[in-house]
Amino acid sequence: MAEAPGKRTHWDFNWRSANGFKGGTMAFFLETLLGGLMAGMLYSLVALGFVLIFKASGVFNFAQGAMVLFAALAMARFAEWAPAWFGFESKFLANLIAFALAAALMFVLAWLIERLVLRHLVNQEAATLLMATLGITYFIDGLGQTIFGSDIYRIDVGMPKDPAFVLESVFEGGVLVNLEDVYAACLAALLVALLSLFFQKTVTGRALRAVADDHQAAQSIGIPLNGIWVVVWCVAGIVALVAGIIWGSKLGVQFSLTTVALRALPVIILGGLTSVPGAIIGGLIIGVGEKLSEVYLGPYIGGGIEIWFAYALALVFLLFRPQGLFGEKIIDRV
Amino acid sequence: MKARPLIRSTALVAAMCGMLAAPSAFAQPKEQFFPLLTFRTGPYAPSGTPWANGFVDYFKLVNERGGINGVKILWEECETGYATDRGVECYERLKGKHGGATVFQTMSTGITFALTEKAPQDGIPILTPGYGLSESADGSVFKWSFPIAGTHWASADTQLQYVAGKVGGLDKLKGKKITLLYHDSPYGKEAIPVLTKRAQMHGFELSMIPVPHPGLEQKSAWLRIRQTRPDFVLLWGWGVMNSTAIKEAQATGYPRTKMVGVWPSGSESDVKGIDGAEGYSAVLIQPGPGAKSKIAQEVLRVLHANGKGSGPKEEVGEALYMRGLMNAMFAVEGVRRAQERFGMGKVMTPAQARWGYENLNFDAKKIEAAGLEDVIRPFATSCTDHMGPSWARAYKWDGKEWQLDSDWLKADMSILEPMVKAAASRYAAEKKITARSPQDCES
Amino acid sequence: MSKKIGDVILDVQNISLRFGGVKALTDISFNVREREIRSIIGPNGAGKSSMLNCINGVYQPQEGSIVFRGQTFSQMNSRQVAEMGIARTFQNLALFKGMSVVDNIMTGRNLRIKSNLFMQAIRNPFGIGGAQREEEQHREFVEHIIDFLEIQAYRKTPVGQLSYGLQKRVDLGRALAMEPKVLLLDEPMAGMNLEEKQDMSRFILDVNDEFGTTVVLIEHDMGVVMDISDRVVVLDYGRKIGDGTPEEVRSNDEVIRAYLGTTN
Amino acid sequence: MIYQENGQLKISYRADQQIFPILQDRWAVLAILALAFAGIPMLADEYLFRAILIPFLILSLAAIGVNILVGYCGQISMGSGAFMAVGAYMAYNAYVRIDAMPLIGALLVGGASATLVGMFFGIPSLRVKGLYLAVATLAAQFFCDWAFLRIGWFTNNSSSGSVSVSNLDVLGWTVSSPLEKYLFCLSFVVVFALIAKNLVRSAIGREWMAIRDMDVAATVIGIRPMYAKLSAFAVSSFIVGVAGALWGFVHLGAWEPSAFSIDRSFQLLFMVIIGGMGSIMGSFFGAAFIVVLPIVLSQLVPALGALVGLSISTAAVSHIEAMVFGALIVWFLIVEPHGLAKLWSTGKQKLRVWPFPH
Repeated sequence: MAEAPGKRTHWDFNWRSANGFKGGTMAFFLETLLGGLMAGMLYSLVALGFVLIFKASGVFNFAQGAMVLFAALAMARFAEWAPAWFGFESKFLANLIAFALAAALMFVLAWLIERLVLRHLVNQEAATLLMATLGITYFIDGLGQTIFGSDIYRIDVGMPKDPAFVLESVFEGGVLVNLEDVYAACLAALLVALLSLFFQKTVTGRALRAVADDHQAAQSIGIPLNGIWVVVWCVAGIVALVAGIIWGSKLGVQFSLTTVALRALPVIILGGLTSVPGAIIGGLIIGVGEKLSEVYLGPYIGGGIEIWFAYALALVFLLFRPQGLFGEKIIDRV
Repeated sequence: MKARPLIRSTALVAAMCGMLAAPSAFAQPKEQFFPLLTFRTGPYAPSGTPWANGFVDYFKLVNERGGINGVKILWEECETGYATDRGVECYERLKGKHGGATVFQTMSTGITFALTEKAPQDGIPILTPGYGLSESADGSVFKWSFPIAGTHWASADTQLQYVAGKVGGLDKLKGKKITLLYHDSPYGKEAIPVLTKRAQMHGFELSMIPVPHPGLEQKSAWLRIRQTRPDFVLLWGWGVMNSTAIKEAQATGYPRTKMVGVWPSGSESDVKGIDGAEGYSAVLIQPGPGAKSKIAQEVLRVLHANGKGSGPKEEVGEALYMRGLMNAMFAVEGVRRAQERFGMGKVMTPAQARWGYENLNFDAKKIEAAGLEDVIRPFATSCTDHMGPSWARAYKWDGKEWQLDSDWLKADMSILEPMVKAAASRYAAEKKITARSPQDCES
Repeated sequence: MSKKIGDVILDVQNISLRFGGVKALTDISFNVREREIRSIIGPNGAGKSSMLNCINGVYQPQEGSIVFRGQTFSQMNSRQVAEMGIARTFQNLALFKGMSVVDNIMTGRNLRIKSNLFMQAIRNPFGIGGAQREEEQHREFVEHIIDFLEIQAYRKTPVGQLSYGLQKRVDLGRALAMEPKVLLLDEPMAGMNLEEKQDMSRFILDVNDEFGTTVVLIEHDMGVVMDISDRVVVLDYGRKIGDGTPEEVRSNDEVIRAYLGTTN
Repeated sequence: MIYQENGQLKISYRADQQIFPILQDRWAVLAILALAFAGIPMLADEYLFRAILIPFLILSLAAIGVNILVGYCGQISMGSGAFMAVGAYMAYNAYVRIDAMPLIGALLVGGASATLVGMFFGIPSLRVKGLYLAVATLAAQFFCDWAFLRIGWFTNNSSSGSVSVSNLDVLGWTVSSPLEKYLFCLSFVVVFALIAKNLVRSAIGREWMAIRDMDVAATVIGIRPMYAKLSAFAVSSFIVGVAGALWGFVHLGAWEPSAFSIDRSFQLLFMVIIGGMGSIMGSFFGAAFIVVLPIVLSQLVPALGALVGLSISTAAVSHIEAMVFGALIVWFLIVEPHGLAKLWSTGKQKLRVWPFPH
């Protein structure tokens, strides 16, 4: 059977005591909150991809979602093919090789995008750049599915699928924790931490920050802009790969994965296009906000509200702080 | 100037367009043309691909068997990506090709809606076996629409009968909590009227949770399910929404044995490779999966063994593959029936084929002749009833394949019929259509 | 000088402006009389443009008030300012670069256009609705400005393609199209060669002379300032350090110190 | 020497302020109109009408609307699909619920409703700019998607949430054949294109462009950003709303919210940028490009495959189509970021000075 007998007891117990066990609402609130935080962490990760590229090259990269799909497809399919190619059985090894290959592929993609697209669009208007990345989206979508197929593929990196129950001493039946989400959130947090280190401590990272602050000044002290762009797109590619693995493992890898990018957009208007902490905090706020709204508000107005609610939340926020959570205040100079 | 290369390539594109104008394939006499609106790409590709392959394989098989009384089948695919406007374009593109389309199968609820009115103007029947507009079962209003063998309403009804069977009868449903988790689209919403009516009749508590397209985001939905703790979850998903639902159910600890799907949420691609899918069941309008069926074996023997199969071998016999096969079969059998009246071995016009679809009488003998006796039950359509009896069976996923889990279930027409009549007459009033006269039935 | 300088038309009283912790202007007061040419000078970053921005309503000062023709405002609203007849040119070019010269100057007439959106929508050569007629009348006025500024040859050219000096003229033209009572000019001669400067000075003097327009001028070229100004205000680090006729200012110790950076 | 304005002396401002000041342009436009109203009806077949010309016309109209907002007023909107949806659904409600509501009346009600919704979602533009605004307009998209799915009133409580319209009737003229539908759409497009052109060359158009090019300077000369931006949202949404109503009523006949999904919004934005921001003419170019290109590609790729003896599966065709489409867009943005309209005017300019290159 799929669910272990012990787990089922939890469910049955919870179910039996559904009407009026003490602390039930509180426990459920905690579950919702946790769920929101976990989802939010993943939004942060995708938003981070947006912010990195925007900071370094002023490009609002709509292709981020397509990159997530492409990376996840590569990961899933290489893990499937690798054992046959190299003649081994180990799943771990297969995943490792797949990760390396997918990462390499993302590097190549980043390099090609810089070479073939960005380089030729320097100093264009924001809208033009945005459209270019939409063009890239179409291209990557088509390319990914041509190479890797358009079925649903699985990524199995050994994340636990069954839930756990905590705080059973406090609440009857405990609080359900989605272990896969916890792993995913930890992974995301780890990547975010690594990236912060990279930006703070390495030479490349410092160069990146210099470029983000002022393109011309950075160029004038000898930082090669084109090289930096490649690096940033590579980093965004890795972020996409990790996001793709997490999502792919949770939901399966399929064309629809491109839509995750849309889920991360409210995060960046909330957090500010240029702020890394903004992306992280914004992600958590949006994650929690949309889950709470859907669960507690949704049933009264028909449900399915979380997508626009996230945008509405970000919008209301924006009306009070047009520059986002951590964005810098803009003063018009004339 | 920068403009120059652009102008040059514009000229190139124009030249290529000119090339297109020449017919890309040429029609031969004595060929019955069946256009195919497929979706092998986009968010629903995992469902669309086996469906389309089954479809094409059946046509190939009929041609291998010598055609429809000697008339060979010609088909052409047009990719819609499950998008309505592309579907409309495909329809326009294909309807006049190769001497005219015999019948269209939309393969999408949205495209069905768009074509339900267009097709009659063009005099082309629309075949939607198992899906389509539920009210189009009323042939007296929908002259050109044929939801043969079942609609989503019939699906919902048989699904609920199966659930009732699990608790020991429809009367035992009283006081139970049932949650409908549905794809937020016309398809998913089709379940609501029937279930609402059944809920009133049997006194169970029905709650409905929509999942927005494409269906990846279900965390809140499952939190709500955890909150309300229903006895059963009816899954009306499509494409990637199904596997996501099953995964979320596992992550929430909801027993999969209490989740029941319908045919769009009961294919191999929804459950294969998911550890937690074991125990999930789905009520499938006939046919169900049938890897061991005679017809599947024939496909493997006649087509795949000779390298003529459309998809991978493993796909033959999967639920959606069989559905494609069967949909193609309906298309073919209508023409065969029409030939009985309008001339054996002749190419049927769409209007003649329409008569065929309206007067299908697929009895045990014919089923056996088609080699389908282990897959479907006899059925017949009529002037007023374009659906015929809707038979379904439940299948349970055992981790490797679908296992039969119920007897034949038949949609209860005493419940559906008044609903169909009411909806159809509302449609007729809106569109100012007068119901067909008995004479019209003879045409 | 033969022109008649009138009463105070614009009176700036104790204006202070801060951005966060940065003090851009501190307690600035000065007045402008009708028909005079009043210059504001000072080193870079002295707050000259900020001062104009306060008058224009682009910035909102935290303290102080501005009196225009007897009406007192603690904050200005750009629209209101424009309606009252204060026009403005910009230090860094602020033309509408996607539009032609004519259209740029026509925007200066926008406040006077009476046709509403619907009348403009049905604009037609047959005189129905009146939008076309109105458009022609304003076009005629704009053509006079174009003649005056001697830019006839460029009327249909997108302003982005013009030379810097010509763009400055278009900027002036746009302000003139508003038929202003007070014209605020923010470094109209910056970056120009001698010849262009002479032309621009001539335009400013002509405007002042012929239409009686009051001019408030920010300029770095001391020669020009001393030549054409009636009175001069000197700002330094957001404070006023001098005010008076060119001669008075020229001999003001504090001003000399600010400009030369030494004690004399 | 054919395309020259030599000798065409303008003696009045009226003559100089015509939409097409050059004589040859006026003739060309007349010729195009004649072709569209008389020539094409004789030449085109049903497929051309229904699959290409009608969608092209309706999407051109929508693109004009979007261009007013994005191209002329500089407010990037990714919610145009939503405004189309509002137009379609409200027109439907007006048509179905109000007895004796004339078709054109219903379409205009759709446009008017879209105006209100557009202005509401335009409010953030007063506070935020550029990409932030672009993302904010997505709120309109997702909210409308949701509202039309969830709120039964909009669909006249149709159980499936899909609505359909038939018996299109204008003062006794039944719009049913493809040709009639084409002419009906064409008339709408011509009228609205004229209105749009009038607006953008009048005072309001200058206000929009002023806000787009330099909003601070615009404020200083007395242009109220609120009025300019909201009026752009209003006019734009009205046109987009009418286009949406036409898309539902005339092109699809029956539709569901997914007909106006975010993909539609992106498509419209593509049309505007490929066609040329701030150009009414460009909207037509863009719409033609975006409507025709995928169809051509989907037929061209198999044909090319057949040439070299390959049979390409429909899935592969579709993927290749997406790739070529994406690549073409990127390539196009690189070669001519100002769009087809710019290319057009460059060509005209060359023709004007021909045979002397400078």
